[in-house]
Amino acid sequence: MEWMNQAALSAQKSDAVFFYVFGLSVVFLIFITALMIYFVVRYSKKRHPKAEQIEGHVGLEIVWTTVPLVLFLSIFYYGWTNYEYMSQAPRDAMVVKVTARQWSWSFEYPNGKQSKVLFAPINKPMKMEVRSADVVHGFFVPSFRIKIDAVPSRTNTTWFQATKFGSYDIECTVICGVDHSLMLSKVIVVPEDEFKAWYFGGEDAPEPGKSFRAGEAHPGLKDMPQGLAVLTAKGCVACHSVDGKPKVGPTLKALYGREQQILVAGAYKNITVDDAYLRRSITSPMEQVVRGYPPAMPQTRLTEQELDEVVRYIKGL
Amino acid sequence: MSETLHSPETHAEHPGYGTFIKVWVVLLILTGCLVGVSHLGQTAAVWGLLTLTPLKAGLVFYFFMHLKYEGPLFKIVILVTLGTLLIFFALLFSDVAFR
Amino acid sequence: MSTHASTAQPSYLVDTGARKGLMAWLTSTDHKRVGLLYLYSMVSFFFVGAGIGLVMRLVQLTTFQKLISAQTYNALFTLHGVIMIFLFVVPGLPAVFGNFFLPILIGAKDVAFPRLNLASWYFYMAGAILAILALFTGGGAPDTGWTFYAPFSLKTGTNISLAVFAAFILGFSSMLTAINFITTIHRLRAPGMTWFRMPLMSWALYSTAWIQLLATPILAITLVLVILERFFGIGIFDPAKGGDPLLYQHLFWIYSHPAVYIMILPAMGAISEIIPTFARRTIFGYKAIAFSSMSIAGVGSLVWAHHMFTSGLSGLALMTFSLLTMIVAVPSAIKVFNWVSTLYKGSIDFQPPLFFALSFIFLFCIGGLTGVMQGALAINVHIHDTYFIVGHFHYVMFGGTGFAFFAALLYWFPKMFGKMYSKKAIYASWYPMFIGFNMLYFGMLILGMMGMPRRYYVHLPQYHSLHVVATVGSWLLVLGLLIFFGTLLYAIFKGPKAEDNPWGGVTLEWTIPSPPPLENFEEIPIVTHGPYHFEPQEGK
Amino acid sequence: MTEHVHRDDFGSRLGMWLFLVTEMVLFGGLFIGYSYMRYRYPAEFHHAGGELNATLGIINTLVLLTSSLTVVLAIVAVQRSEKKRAMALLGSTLALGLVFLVIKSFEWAAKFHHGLYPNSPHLATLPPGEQVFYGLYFTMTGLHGLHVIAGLSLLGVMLWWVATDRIRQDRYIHLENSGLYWHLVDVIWIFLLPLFYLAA
Ligand code: HEA
Ligand code: HEA
Ligand code: HEC
Ligand code: CUA
Ligand SMILES: [Cu+2]
Repeated sequence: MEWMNQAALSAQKSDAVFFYVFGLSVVFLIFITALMIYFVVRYSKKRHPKAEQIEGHVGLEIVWTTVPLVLFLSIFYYGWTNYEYMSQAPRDAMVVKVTARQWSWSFEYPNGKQSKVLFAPINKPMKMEVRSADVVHGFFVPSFRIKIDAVPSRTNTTWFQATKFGSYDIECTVICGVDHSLMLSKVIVVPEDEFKAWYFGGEDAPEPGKSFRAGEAHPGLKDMPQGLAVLTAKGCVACHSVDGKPKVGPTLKALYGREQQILVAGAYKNITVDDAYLRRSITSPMEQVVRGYPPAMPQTRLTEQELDEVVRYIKGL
Repeated sequence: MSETLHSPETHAEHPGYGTFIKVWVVLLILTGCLVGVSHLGQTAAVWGLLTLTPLKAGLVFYFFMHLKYEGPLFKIVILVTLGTLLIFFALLFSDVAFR
Repeated sequence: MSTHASTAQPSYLVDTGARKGLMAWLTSTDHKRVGLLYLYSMVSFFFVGAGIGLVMRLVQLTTFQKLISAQTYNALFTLHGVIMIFLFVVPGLPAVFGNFFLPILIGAKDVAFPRLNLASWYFYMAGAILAILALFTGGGAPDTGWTFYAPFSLKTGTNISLAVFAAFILGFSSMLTAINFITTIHRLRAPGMTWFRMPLMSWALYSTAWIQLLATPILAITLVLVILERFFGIGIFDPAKGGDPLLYQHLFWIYSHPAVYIMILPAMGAISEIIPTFARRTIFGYKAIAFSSMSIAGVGSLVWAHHMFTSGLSGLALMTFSLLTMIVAVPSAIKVFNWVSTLYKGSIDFQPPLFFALSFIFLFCIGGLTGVMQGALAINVHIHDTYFIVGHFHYVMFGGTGFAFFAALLYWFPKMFGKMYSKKAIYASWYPMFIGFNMLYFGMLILGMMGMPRRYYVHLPQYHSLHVVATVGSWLLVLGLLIFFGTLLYAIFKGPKAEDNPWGGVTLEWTIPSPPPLENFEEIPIVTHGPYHFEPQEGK
Repeated sequence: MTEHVHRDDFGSRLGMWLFLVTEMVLFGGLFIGYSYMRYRYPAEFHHAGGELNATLGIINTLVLLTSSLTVVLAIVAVQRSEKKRAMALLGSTLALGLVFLVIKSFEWAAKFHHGLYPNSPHLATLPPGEQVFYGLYFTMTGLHGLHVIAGLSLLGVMLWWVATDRIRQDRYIHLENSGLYWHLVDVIWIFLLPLFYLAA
């Protein structure tokens, strides 16, 4: 099963501790439960009509204080040392800047290259410097067993060394607003030369790992109409459909030219959707809010060119 | 139990006006020292803060709030409270001061 | 038992004062009536919270098309958490069974400050009403989770301020109860009732009260800061102004971790009452249990940052808090072993309260052991903020406190209402409840290991099958709970009259009539021996 | 409640002390927050502390200390059945408490006048550490001020009760408890003085 994948060194470290504690737990749980059932049956009123009044036993108290204590301390120690390994990145790790914002991830590599999914060469240490642009988020890769919070105004780090090719989920684990559960991305683990080809390649070097990504959330931005590609890449489609389905935000289909009510500075106003309106609702979304929708749209920076493309695309829908 | 049996209302002799006025004078003097020390530079100010302020608070607790004339229970209550706060503080600083 | 045939005083359920009916209840300072006021309000809120839990399960039944919006879902789990924590498990056993039985257990006529006691119920209700108002006013229902993490709680447009203020008021109610209990235990024990002759429930309540006293004000000030921050922008938690979100997390958990022991200690106390009664023998290791309550209270205040292992704490803090977390598990283990040993060589009368008490031990062990897993750093980085945590805390809070609440209710029901319920129906309710419970929450534990984050409106397809199992489990659970509460409700109105001592217990509450008279004791008893003193020759 | 009109003054004091425990922890939380922030921004705290009017802070300290004295003396007076004197002493406590509030409000007004108040445009231009300093300053002195008002109301009632003989030689627990509250308010100020006014 995909989720049992130990796709990085850290996963092995974490799971080792887990199985240790799990084993102990099963033993104790079975022991306690079996003892309870045995006593209830063996010393039932019928079988054992007269109770013996036993006040306690100092020896036993000492045993069941020290034995769990020692076991708990061993759990602590094992957990701590393995964690030390999981949190200290090796010196030669490649440093990737991870930025979390409502509700998307972006990754920036040492040479300034950026991406929306994280590309990682296999068997190479990668260090994540995790930051947040707004509220607290959590950077989580289940298959690697690593997680670190993105806290505004500070930088937290974690690292991994992937051991298996593939594409693994990145999830946001700290509640960060309405689309917390859509704040997903992927880690794509690829052969080193494929990664290098992309990393050192120019603007239009092909993204590595195409083979893993078939059927995923953003299949080939390149094949889309330009406007749609921007909408997809910027995460707009998380809230806006282009086919008329209602989502968090209003659908963009047949939007242009529509008459609608908007809330501006506390009062409702009727307008017709035109170029200027579209631009304003994208660049400063809080200023005019469509009736019946929450003021939930985040501000996303688009270049002038991207904005043009989006508006053109919406017009054509 | 023991607390209810011998009634607490036998609470010794009540102190007179004099004691409290003396304590008040000491408090004023300590305030003066605190202000003086705070002009002697950063470290002196911090040390003044750390020693004189608890001392003043202690005097208020001990005399004005009659702790001197109470049984051990209230003293324990206060020590537990202050101890708890101190431990909160120490544990919090195990994070802040070593980041 | 028969010595009470000529009850001089009427039962506390009969109105004797000038006021009658509802008004007599709403103005009564009798600790037993206040206890029942709490019971009724609390169970109602539990139903509301549980209903929301069910809706959340329905949402998880599908992968995308939903019956409610994402915003609503976020509001639902926030509300569910706030109701369950602040209105159900935190006041839970102390406010209901503590109020009702603490004075009786130690041989007193009432708590030390009866009027304050009634006032604390009014604070409780005021807090509850404000919390509900918060849903419909301002920007709408809060959507931050019950943890109100800054800076999201500062930025979101929803009505956080009022919700947080409600929690503040509820904290106030909780502190008043604590002041009352500590004073009662210090001042009002019957003659001869020394500290080590107190029933263990009183010890549990005593240690709980100390946590409430020392931790709740921290929550209060934290919430005040959030309100000030939202209204005036004082900037202490807001990174844009130099504040620190981690300070918020620290302050929040300085209260909220100890709060989990506020939830569980009285539950453990109730279990320590139930087991000896049905084993017909004295408890094993009385002092060990009493001291472990106190040490849970003490050490429990020192482990809060295990909720923040992935927030970016210092290495030293990570180590310290992980270590302390392991140490706080020891006293719980001591209790479990002593309870089990109390069954040894007893003469066990298997009755519904014991059944639920033993289920408590089983479920609490699962909850506790998963807690230990979370406390180990290397595991925590994987399962933090996943459904594993959700599974853990439902096991300890519902399987632990909840089941102990049910056990205590079954145990003391005949005394409180003077009526007996149908034991058969209660047994029947156990099966769906227990099986459903484990389907629901064990499923969550596995989901968490798979990497399913909590507070997710939609989940990825690989998590779907277990979500379906959990949802089906929740239906079984409802079925069990409906039978359970239906049986009790029926018994209140139509049940046969209960004996004064239906279980053969030996603590003081069983020496007085069911239901107890207004003043509890005709004459304050004089205590000459420990609480679980079963005569060698039973059956007198 | 038939025969149990027995009075438990010790119990009442215990209850009051337990309540004071909650107050101590409440402010304790703020003090912990203060130390946390001061540790992060030592220079800014030093600088911003210099902007406060230390003289007013010191005068207020003396005012509160004296008001504490008069309360405790009032209790002695009640114990000795010197009703007139007790009333005079309580009256001066009230007066001193009001003086404290008046001074405090002047101080706040001056800060507001300089554009220093939470969320003010001027404050936003200061370095983050100073914004936090003022945030804490207003929160802590404000909360303390609220406690002063509560204490004054309480003592006002006590004065009334002394006047009407509800508080007398053999029955003064309410006065004693209100006194405890007032002293705690004083103790908190004892800590606020060096933390804010003498921080520079
Ligand atoms: C009733 C409430 C309750 C109780 C009693 C506990 C008890 C414990 N909890 Fe739990 N916890 C919660 C309620 C509770 N918890 C809640 C609500 C949250 C989530 C809050 C949120 O984020 O929303 C949480 C979260 C939580 C976390 C944070 C997880 C995360 O977010 O990353 C951790 C981490 O250490 C933890 C640990 C523990 C431990 C070690 C105990 C221990 O006290 C358990 C001790 C008991 C036992 C260990 C079982 C009995 C012992 C034996 C049978 C002995 C033999 C065993 C061995 C030798 C192994 N809990
Ligand atoms: C004592 C505490 C307690 C209890 C008893 C419960 C009970 C339940 N909880 Fe609880 N839960 C919490 C405390 C509790 N919860 C907390 C603190 C959180 C964290 C919130 C946060 O993230 O901020 C949480 C989060 C939480 C989540 C995670 C949400 C998320 O992260 O996305 C889920 C998901 O399914 C859930 C489900 C349930 C269910 C199905 C029940 C069921 O067990 C309830 C079953 C019982 C019944 C259903 C009662 C029977 C009902 C009736 C007799 C009346 C019928 C009424 C109607 C149908 C309206 N809870
Ligand atoms: C978190 C969800 C979310 C995201 C992401 C989002 N929006 Fe929106 N959007 C909304 C909501 C909610 C509204 C309606 C309220 C309002 O007008 O502010 C809206 C309104 C709009 C409108 C006005 C629609 C109308 O009916 O008048 C446009 C145009 C728009 N968004 C474009 C975009 C673009 C372009 C992006 C990406 C750069 C984007 N949105 C990203 C939630 C979102
Ligand atoms: Cu970002 Cu949740
Ligand atoms: Cu905890």
